[in-house]
Amino acid sequence: MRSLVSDPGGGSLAPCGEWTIASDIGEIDRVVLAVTTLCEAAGFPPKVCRLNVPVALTEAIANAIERGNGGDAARSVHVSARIDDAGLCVEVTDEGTGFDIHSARALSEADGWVEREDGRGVFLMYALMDSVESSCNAGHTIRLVLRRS
Amino acid sequence: MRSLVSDPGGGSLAPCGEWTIASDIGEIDRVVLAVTTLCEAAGFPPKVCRLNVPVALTEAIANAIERGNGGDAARSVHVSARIDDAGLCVEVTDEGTGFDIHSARALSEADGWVEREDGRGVFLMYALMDSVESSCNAGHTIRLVLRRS
Amino acid sequence: MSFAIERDDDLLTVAVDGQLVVGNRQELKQLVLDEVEQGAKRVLIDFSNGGYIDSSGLGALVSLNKRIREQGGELRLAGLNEDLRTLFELTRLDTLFHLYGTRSDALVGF
Amino acid sequence: MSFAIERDDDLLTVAVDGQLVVGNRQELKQLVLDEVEQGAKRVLIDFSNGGYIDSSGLGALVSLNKRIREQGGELRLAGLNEDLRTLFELTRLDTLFHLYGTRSDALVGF
Ligand SMILES: Nc1ncnc2c1ncn2[C@@H]1O[C@H](COP(=O)(O)OP(=O)(O)O)[C@@H](O)[C@H]1O
Ligand SMILES: Nc1ncnc2c1ncn2[C@@H]1O[C@H](COP(=O)(O)OP(=O)(O)O)[C@@H](O)[C@H]1O
Repeated sequence: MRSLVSDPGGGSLAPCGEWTIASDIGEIDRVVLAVTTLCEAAGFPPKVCRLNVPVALTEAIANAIERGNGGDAARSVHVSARIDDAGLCVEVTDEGTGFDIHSARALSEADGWVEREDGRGVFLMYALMDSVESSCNAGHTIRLVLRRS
Repeated sequence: MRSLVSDPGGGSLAPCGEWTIASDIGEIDRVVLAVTTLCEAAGFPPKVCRLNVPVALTEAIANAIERGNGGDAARSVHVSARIDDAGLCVEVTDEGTGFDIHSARALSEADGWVEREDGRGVFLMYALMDSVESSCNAGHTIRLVLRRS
Repeated sequence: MSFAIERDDDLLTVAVDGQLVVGNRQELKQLVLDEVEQGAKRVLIDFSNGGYIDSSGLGALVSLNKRIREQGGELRLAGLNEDLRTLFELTRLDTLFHLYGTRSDALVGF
Repeated sequence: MSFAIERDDDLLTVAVDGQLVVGNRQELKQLVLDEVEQGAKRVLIDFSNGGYIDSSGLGALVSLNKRIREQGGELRLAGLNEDLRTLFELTRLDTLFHLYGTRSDALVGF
């Protein structure tokens, strides 16, 4: 269960969740279900919860596992979801080096795209979401952990 | 206000928050207050909420701003906090290239450390937290946004 | 997420229960291709209990369609709800597949 | 987060209200050094209404201590609660500063 707290910092707290999964296709569904449930609880329209969110997120995680991490189970995928007044923002991070998302989107403009078995994932993310952004990470993180006891 | 939802995905949801701030010392307090309030709500001991968490987090964010980002206000610092059954985990990410945290911690072993004006931040993080880790980021992130309307 | 199959002479009917996605599309492909190898020519996939389909699921249908045609057979899809129709329209797969309303609609002239 | 100052001849008393941290330690330093320049020799900083102190705040106290001594004065700290004492012990600053219980304790023999 989540705890109910008000935000003393001026509006930054929001329903959210984070998951780190191994690069295993079987792990996708539970994360997708969790994010979809967050969206339902936050009052997103039913069609969005049934179609847009689960499909776009499945695409992003599947690509992270298969493309970004090359299916290497030792590499992990991190998903963070956050809902605020503006909407849902989900980030899917893999351990890869990124790719040219604009070319991937433009696959749909090539002859024969409709008959292809693959090449619809990025296209669908754009079609189902309001914004899709791809970036390579850099920087430094310090992680502080405090145990409860 | 946070929403109250149960976790359909099997235990990964937890009270959490994320903040992205400019490299401005004046931004530190509100994030520290928000995280401290999360810890209070989650039942951490009073001394930990009054001392360990705010001081260690202030150090981490101040270093991210002044050292990692060199005080460049155009660069941002990202803070994410998450509390689960095991405890609190906070990550502070700057846009820098990292540093040798073990040497920074060992400053306290040098002669004259007590009389120095600086060089106590990393030491205090280790003294006040159960675990401190520094890592350089790599990888690729895809961000999906869905507006509410 | 499961598939229920019925076989009647050269007609194979598969009812999809739940999502058709990257995690189970291989299972569907294998199951249908096995039946095709054993003589199924008319393949009807019924989505009336189906959930969402992702790009891998759509890809599996495209691939099955091709393989079944190569064997001289035909694939028909039925029972797609409005969500799924949206997905087929977005990806223009409604130009590749004829989408039938109900299972019995799909059987007319099959 | 604020500082209240009282000046009585060469005695400066500063009451810290709230945290002493990277965001306000410069203000405290400036305020005290201005008074020292104007003749304050005995400086008493009272933390009885203080919150936490970070490494920058501790550094500001170390630096003030040095500057005040250089001017022939003395810095005393009073009213540190148990949290703050922990901090001074962890950083061994309890060897550099004498920590007084109350403000009046600090005034004895000052
Ligand atoms: N996370 C990722 N990391 C690296 N490359 C990716 C990633 N996601 C997508 N791609 C690239 O974009 C291409 C198109 O992706 P997509 O539209 O999902 O189609 P598919 O995965 O079916 O080929 C992929 O073939 C791959 O080259
Ligand atoms: N986020 C960071 N990025 C780069 N360098 C850092 C970072 N945090 C700390 N450092 C390095 O570690 C040293 C020690 O840090 P710290 O113990 O906080 O003392 P101070 O910041 O007071 O010098 C800093 O001087 C700096 O060189």
